[in-house]
Amino acid sequence: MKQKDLIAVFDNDRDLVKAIGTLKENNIPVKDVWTPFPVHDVLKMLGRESRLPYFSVAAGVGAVIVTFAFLYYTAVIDYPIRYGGKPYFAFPSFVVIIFLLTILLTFISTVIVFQVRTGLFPGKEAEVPVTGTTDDKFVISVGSKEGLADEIITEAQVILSANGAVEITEQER
Amino acid sequence: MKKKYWKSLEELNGRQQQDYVGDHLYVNKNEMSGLIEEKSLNTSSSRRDFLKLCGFSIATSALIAGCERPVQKAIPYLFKPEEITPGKANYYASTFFDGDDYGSILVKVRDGRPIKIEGNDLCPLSDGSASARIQASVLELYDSARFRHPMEDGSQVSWEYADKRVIDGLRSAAESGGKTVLLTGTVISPSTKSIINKFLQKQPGFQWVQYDPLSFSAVLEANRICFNSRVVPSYRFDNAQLIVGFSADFLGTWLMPATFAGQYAGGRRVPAEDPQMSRHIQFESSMSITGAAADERIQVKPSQVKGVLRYLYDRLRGSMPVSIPGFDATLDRIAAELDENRGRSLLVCGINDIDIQVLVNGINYLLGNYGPVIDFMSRIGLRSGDDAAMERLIAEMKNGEVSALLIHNVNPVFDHPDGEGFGQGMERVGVKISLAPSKDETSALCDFVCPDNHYLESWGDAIPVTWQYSLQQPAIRPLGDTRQMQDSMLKWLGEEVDYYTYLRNYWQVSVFGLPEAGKEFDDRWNDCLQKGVFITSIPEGPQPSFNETHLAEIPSGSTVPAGEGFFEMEITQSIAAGSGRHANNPWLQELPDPVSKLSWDNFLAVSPADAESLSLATGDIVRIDGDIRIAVLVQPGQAPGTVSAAMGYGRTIAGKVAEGVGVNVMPLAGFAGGCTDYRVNISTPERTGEKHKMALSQTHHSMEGRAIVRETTLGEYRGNRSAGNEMRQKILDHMYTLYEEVKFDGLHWAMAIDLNACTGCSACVIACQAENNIPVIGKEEVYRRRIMHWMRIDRYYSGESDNPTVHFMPVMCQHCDNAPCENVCPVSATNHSDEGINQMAYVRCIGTKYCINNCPYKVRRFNWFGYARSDKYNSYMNDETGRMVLNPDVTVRERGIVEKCSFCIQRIQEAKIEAKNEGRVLSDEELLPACAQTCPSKAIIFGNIADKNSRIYKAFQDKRNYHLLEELHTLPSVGYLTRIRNKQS
Amino acid sequence: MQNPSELLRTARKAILLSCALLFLSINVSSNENMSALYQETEEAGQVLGPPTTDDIKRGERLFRGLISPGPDAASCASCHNTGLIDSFNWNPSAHEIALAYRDRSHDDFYQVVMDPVSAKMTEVHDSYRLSEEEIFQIKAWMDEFAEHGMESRPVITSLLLFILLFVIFLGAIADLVIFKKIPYKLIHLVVILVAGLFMVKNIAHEAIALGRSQFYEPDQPIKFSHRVHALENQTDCLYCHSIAEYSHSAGIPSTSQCMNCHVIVREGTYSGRFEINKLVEAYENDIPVRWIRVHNLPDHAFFSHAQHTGSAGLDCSECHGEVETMDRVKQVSDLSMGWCLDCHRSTEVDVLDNEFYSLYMQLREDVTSGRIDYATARDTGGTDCMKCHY
Amino acid sequence: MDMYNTAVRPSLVEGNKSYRQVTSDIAGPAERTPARWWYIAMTVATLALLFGLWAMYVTVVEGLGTWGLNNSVGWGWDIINFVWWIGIGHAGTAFTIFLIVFRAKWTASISRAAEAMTVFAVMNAGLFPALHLGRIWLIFYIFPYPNTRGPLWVNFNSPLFWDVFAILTYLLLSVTLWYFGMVPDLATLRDRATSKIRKNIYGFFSMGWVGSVGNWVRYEALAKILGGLAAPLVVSVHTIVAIDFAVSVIPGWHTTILPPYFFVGAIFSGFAMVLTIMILIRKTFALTDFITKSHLDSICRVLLFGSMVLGLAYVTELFVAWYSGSEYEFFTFFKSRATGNYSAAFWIMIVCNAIIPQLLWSKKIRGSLGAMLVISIIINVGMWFERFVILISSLAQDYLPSSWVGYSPTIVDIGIYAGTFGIFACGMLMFIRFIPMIAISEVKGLTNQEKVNREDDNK
Repeated sequence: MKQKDLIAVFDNDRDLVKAIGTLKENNIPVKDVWTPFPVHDVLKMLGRESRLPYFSVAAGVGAVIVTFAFLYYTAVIDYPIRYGGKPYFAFPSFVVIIFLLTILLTFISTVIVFQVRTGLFPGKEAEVPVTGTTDDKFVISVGSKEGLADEIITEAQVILSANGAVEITEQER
Repeated sequence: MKKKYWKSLEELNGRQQQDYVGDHLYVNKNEMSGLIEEKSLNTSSSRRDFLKLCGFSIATSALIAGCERPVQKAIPYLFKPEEITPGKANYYASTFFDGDDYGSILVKVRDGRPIKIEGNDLCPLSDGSASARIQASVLELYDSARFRHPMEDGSQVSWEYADKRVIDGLRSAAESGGKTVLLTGTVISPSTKSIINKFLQKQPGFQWVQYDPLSFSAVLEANRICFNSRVVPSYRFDNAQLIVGFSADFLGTWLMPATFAGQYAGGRRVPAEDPQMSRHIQFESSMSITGAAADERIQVKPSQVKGVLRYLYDRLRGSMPVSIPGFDATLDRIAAELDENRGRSLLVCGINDIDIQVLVNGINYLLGNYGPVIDFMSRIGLRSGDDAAMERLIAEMKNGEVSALLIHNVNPVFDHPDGEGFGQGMERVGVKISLAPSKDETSALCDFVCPDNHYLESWGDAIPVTWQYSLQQPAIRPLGDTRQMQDSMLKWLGEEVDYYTYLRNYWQVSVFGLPEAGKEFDDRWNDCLQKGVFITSIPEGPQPSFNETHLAEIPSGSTVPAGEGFFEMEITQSIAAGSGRHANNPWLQELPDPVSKLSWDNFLAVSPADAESLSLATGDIVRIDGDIRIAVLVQPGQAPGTVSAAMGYGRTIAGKVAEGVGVNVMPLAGFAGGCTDYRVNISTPERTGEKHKMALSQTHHSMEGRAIVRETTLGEYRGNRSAGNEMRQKILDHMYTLYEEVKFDGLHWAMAIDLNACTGCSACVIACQAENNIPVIGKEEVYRRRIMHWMRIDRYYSGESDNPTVHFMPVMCQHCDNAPCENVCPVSATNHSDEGINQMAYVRCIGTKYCINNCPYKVRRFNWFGYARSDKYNSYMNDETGRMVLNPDVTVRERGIVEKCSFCIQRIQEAKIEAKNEGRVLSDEELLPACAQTCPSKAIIFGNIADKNSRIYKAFQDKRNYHLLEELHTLPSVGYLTRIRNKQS
Repeated sequence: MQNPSELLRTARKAILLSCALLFLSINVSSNENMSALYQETEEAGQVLGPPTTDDIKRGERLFRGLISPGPDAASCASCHNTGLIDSFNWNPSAHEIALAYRDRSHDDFYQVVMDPVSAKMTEVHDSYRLSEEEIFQIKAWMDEFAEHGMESRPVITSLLLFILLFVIFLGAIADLVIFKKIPYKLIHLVVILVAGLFMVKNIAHEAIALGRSQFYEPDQPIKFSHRVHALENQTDCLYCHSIAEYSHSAGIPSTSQCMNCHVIVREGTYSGRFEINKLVEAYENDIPVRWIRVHNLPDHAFFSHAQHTGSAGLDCSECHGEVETMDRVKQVSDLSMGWCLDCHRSTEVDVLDNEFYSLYMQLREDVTSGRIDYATARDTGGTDCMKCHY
Repeated sequence: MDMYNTAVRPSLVEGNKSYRQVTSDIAGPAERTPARWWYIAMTVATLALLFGLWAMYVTVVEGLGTWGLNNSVGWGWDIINFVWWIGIGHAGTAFTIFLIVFRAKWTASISRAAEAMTVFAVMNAGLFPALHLGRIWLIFYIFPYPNTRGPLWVNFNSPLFWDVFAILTYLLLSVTLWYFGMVPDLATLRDRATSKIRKNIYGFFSMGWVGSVGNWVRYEALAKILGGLAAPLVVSVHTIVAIDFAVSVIPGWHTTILPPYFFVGAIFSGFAMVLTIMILIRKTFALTDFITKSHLDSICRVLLFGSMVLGLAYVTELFVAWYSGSEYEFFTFFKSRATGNYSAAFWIMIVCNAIIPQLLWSKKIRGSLGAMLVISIIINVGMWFERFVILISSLAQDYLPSSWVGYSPTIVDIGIYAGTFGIFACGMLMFIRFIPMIAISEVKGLTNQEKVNREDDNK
């Protein structure tokens, strides 16, 4: 087993999609794919799905509860003040703030979780196998944790070049 | 709070001196007030600035040496005077008399500084009230235009030197055989009169002339002719069922307006059980607040008055009157009404014309009003000036017959019609000595100025009416090196006593009639000092008989001059300015005239019809006779063919506030028949094409059909107690609420304003300003509609524009229980207290102005600039001495925050603390906001509405009561009682 | 805008002062004051000539105890501090003495040092063996010291620290984004976090403390000790602060009131005559004593002592702490609005017995029926803005 | 897939470009030294900004008295401009929502610039509520933070408090949307950068983006969530601004129609501003292939719709004022606005907002850049007057005629308004200078789509 990945560069997404399709048919593991724009077929093929929305919902529910509790504590329990003949617990007024603060807290926490999960933060170095993935290069890396057998690598090379890869390199890990 | 009537400061004189360290002419504030609790005077400004800056650049300044705070020093008294408790106010009874107005007053002294004037409720003439001018007089104590020391030709001299020179001057005047003339305003002080008499005896060729810029010569003269008694009788407006006024603004400016307003309101208050009220008809050419209050206002030209009076006289006498075109039917009706009210009617006339006053006397005599309504037994001491004597004096001066002239309390160069002539005459006078307390046009022409004290620094006495003596005591030591006039006179007489001793002796002998000074005298004297007044029995006796000879000679018929191209002009007085002697008082300058709503100016009132034909608009500058350029204000109610302008403006030497404000119209006035004539004919005003900025605080005059001021007639009210106020029930029936209305336990403050009693006199506005440290912002800012008064008098016109009905409505914060302003303040700076007050925490306010927008009554005021500190504004607050008038119990608001009426919360808290500490119920009577306290007509009722026995609760139950803009469901705590006019329908 | 300029002025003053000090220490004889002093001493008929630089130097050494003033005798400076100190010192500071004796003759000074009147001073000064010349030298130094004032300690302001941290903070960010000289991002992160947190903490802390002065304990112009008066001599608070019961203000007693007792009491237990002499002097010369206010409520808060000592029945110590144990009065409470409100929310108000509350019918019923245990100030409007702000 | 290429809609990106061409076309302006007109424009904008800074300095140092406000009119140009700017801001977010939530692909090439516009407009808008405070140095009182004052919180009933949070949330969310939308493109610029400093700066802000599957998956999810949150927010923001007026008691403000009417007005004015800017960008940068006539046509159709809704709202307001029977409402709408002191402003509003945009029915006008530019500017003038009418006419003449006043702005008012234009212009100029003004990755996705479609057609 060689600890190396196969890096293939394509210059359009159709070839990329076809190549991935063929690789998958041949049970060759695709480690990662880099594209200049989201190619939805690729995402679908690789079966990657984000759980971010679930987190957002949970955060939203939490924000509603926290905001309401805060409002109730400050306006009714801690320092009740009478405004314009309204009762201390003036629920209609609370609704607006709960709405706004829910959005605020939800989106901030979602962004933070996004950054933590993707590991994207300002100042992070970009780690790309091949430059140009943000321009017009579509890149596949074939490989797995344990490494790939030589014959699989050869097979992958064949598939990749057959599907229009413009450049194939091996990369030691 | 219960007022404490303090004994005098008399014993203080010796001791207090030591509190005033140093030889400052103006006492160092720190020493003077023993500033243990100095709230808003001095330390506040630096401290607030400091906090603001820290807040503003918090990151940096917080770190600078841990944001070092300024060290505050507390300087206790070296010797604490027993009377002064730091942090607590004392009240001293005293007397106000400036030559024009009289008032028995209480002086509120806090930490040794007089800070407010209130009416003395023990005086029947004041009954606790004080007019706007009296309220404002406290500010003049701290006026920086006051003389601080004696002067010779404008440079400082010592008293010893001045005394010596004056005595020499008087001696040489006597030796030269020329006259020595003492020119004063009316003197009502018996002790001063006795000093003057001594002068008369001692100085050969001595002559005393009393001169009134607001002359009553014609009344005095007419009474001499008719009754052989040259006095002003007292008037009882409360005894009159029918009052007919002829150009007499007796609620605003005529004789004793505050007293008359109280009497008048007494007759105008309508009891619900038995609806009765007096009826008031006013004939006038220019619109006054008296005309506004009248049930019927009839426009006459000044020249028509004589004919109208003659018509009435003839009609009442049963002889055939000479017809006055356009008036006959009305006059017949009024004559019939007068006939019905014999013995309980009153005619008064403000025109300074002997014939007219004789006619008025004749009618009153015919109607039998002398006795019940007009009383010659109790005489009013005010306005005893003699126009003819003044005229003679000018002639004598011009002839060089006068060798010495002493001038006290008058400013004829400014306010006499022939002021210029008087000035020229002065040039020929040997020695001219002014006793003016502050600079004016006349003192500027004098050789010596021996400045008088402010009245709050002086001793004195007065007999305003025959049966009332009143004492005046100092509430503070003289701020400058000044000496009161009587002391100067005594000195020049060569008397050894000071005036205080003289006064005591005088009272002992002449007032109390005691042979010697002893315990009895001391007790009575102290009692008098505490009460401020000493009331003898009201004299009774027969009224003098009437002499008809002169009256018979007065020709009948109208005396309207024929011809075109001229206007009849009347020189009037404004409530704020009066004769102009208080012109350097910024409170008064900024007080909007209740009718025109103009501050900081006088104007030429032109009727709408004339304005249209001459194509004049408000703000146009016109040229009138005497090359006077004056701004026009189109005044609904001004009789067509007439114009009017107020005197007292256009001071040239008076101080920074007054100079350049308005135009002096007195040079237009004439002299006719032995009296100053305030009526003149002028040629048609000529447009100059220039515009003048008019500092109006109200520019829309119609109620637009909205039920703002509700009115009904007496007849309708008799049939239906909610007449005029029917919509209230409808509104109440339609009220739905999402939230239950809040119930207030214990205290719920509320106010009711009886629109029937309110005359629009604006005393409340100044009282509020004095109590609550309201800034003066100057003409430009008022012009920009930013006037700061917490209380304003709204004025609306209804009916036809030529002679409209005028409605006054005092509006201040309504303290709504469902206040729109409270809801919208994001930072909780304004919210509702447990006592039903719409409270405003200035410190918390960040100035979003949202509350201002959302207030339907627009009673909130914003500090657009730092009025209290910037030199740009003509405010007393940025004047070193002017600041001393500030009430330490009220925060001075800084720039950028909102303020408004607080129901005088500082008074409420003070009264509550006192009641709590004494463990008793807070009674309805002991607590009044400044406005209610001073209201001459007692139109403002204040109290605790949670207490079912309170007066305010009863007022709110009255069917006349309504709330402003009630349909908005703001639930105001201020109610208004529907106005009732006694109209004949 | 005021503050930075003030800071600048202070800094400039400090620099000028230190320059002047340096200059003076080099060349004292050129000082005009010195020649004035020379004349004075000469007039007093002293054999001793004008002080030389050496005299002054020796005077200082004597004062500071570098030259022993006598066997077993403590140095002057051990009792009379020459610098600003935080703690309370009964003895007058060197500067105070210097000012007091600047205009007085050498003989007076000799008299007071070597033959003091007050008991406490006699006890300490007894062991001094100082020649007349040495006293002259000490006075010479003190006269000079009077001009300069107390030695100030070096002030490390948090401002400098703040600026330094801010610069580091900016530098870290700049390097992280632009220059990338430091390879390890962890360093950036730690620096930014630590500096940032410190700055935020500092700002927040200072902002909260703004306008507050808890634990403020200034030196007063006269070392008046509440411990001596209120505890040891059992004087009632209201004897001096007599208006506290019926005025907003508690009142600082007038000088004449102090003299009620001090007309007789002329020597203090701890302070000797020095402090009481200040009072007497102020009294005789009609100069009010400029006390330093310790408890400063902001101007926008209105507080009535009458209300709190009256119907509320509070004891002075509930707000002012145990003043009777303080030699120098210290502000114990922070006097924040929260502090006021805490009390207003919890303190019982006697609504049943005080007739004032008879109008509060609902509240009275609540208390009598047991719906609430007791009424608090909050129930009678004690948390309303207008209770204190108007 | 056909939905992108229907008969009515021409292709979204023209010119049959390769990916590299797309990249260099769009990234080009951010990499080149700007043209002379850019410097001129920047100078003008900076001058306006300086004028604004002077006016702000005067306001803060001397006081709000330097504005034209008075005892009755507590809000003037400040809040007019606030509402105006925040209305303009709405378009950017609306475009993003169309793109992300409704998957309206045609907005892809516009949304970036529109979002930038949003950010600068909302920043400008936020400036006014801060500046209109009497004591701006105490602005922190508005936040409910624990304090030593009791603690004293804030008034949660106040619409102004809601407003603060609405604007703050909106500003944060739109900046986040804009920035995160930019990240892949910043990475593109980073990878194309030649100088080290440029590379480092773009590198810092591109957050190490590489375009891997993990990146894209979560990125798309985040975009959907943010877009989803922005959708109700954008509706609520102008609703709350409207509530500022609607919950008050002032006639002309106190109407329930205000929130929807304000929201539509906001979208309307925002789209008009987008139209103005797109026409200018298209012209100056020759981006005709990306911002096609069909884009502009679509915006015009939205404007037409908005104009009609607004016209309806105006009529409804008048109707309700009459039908309610409230004399105050009647006065405000008929005697103050339609015929009285403020009739000029009222009719400008009607003509600019409800009548002139009807010209867009004409296909010819929708095809003329000049005509569209003029109309789009007229609309924003009209929208400014709409706010003027609402604010001033209601405040200057409300319940008690005694407090009726006039209102006119001062040089300081004008200066601040000019200053916000300066900020906006500077911001937009910096934006087109340093940031790709069209979302490159989105457009690449579209070109790809186009190619697929074309090839499918060819088969």
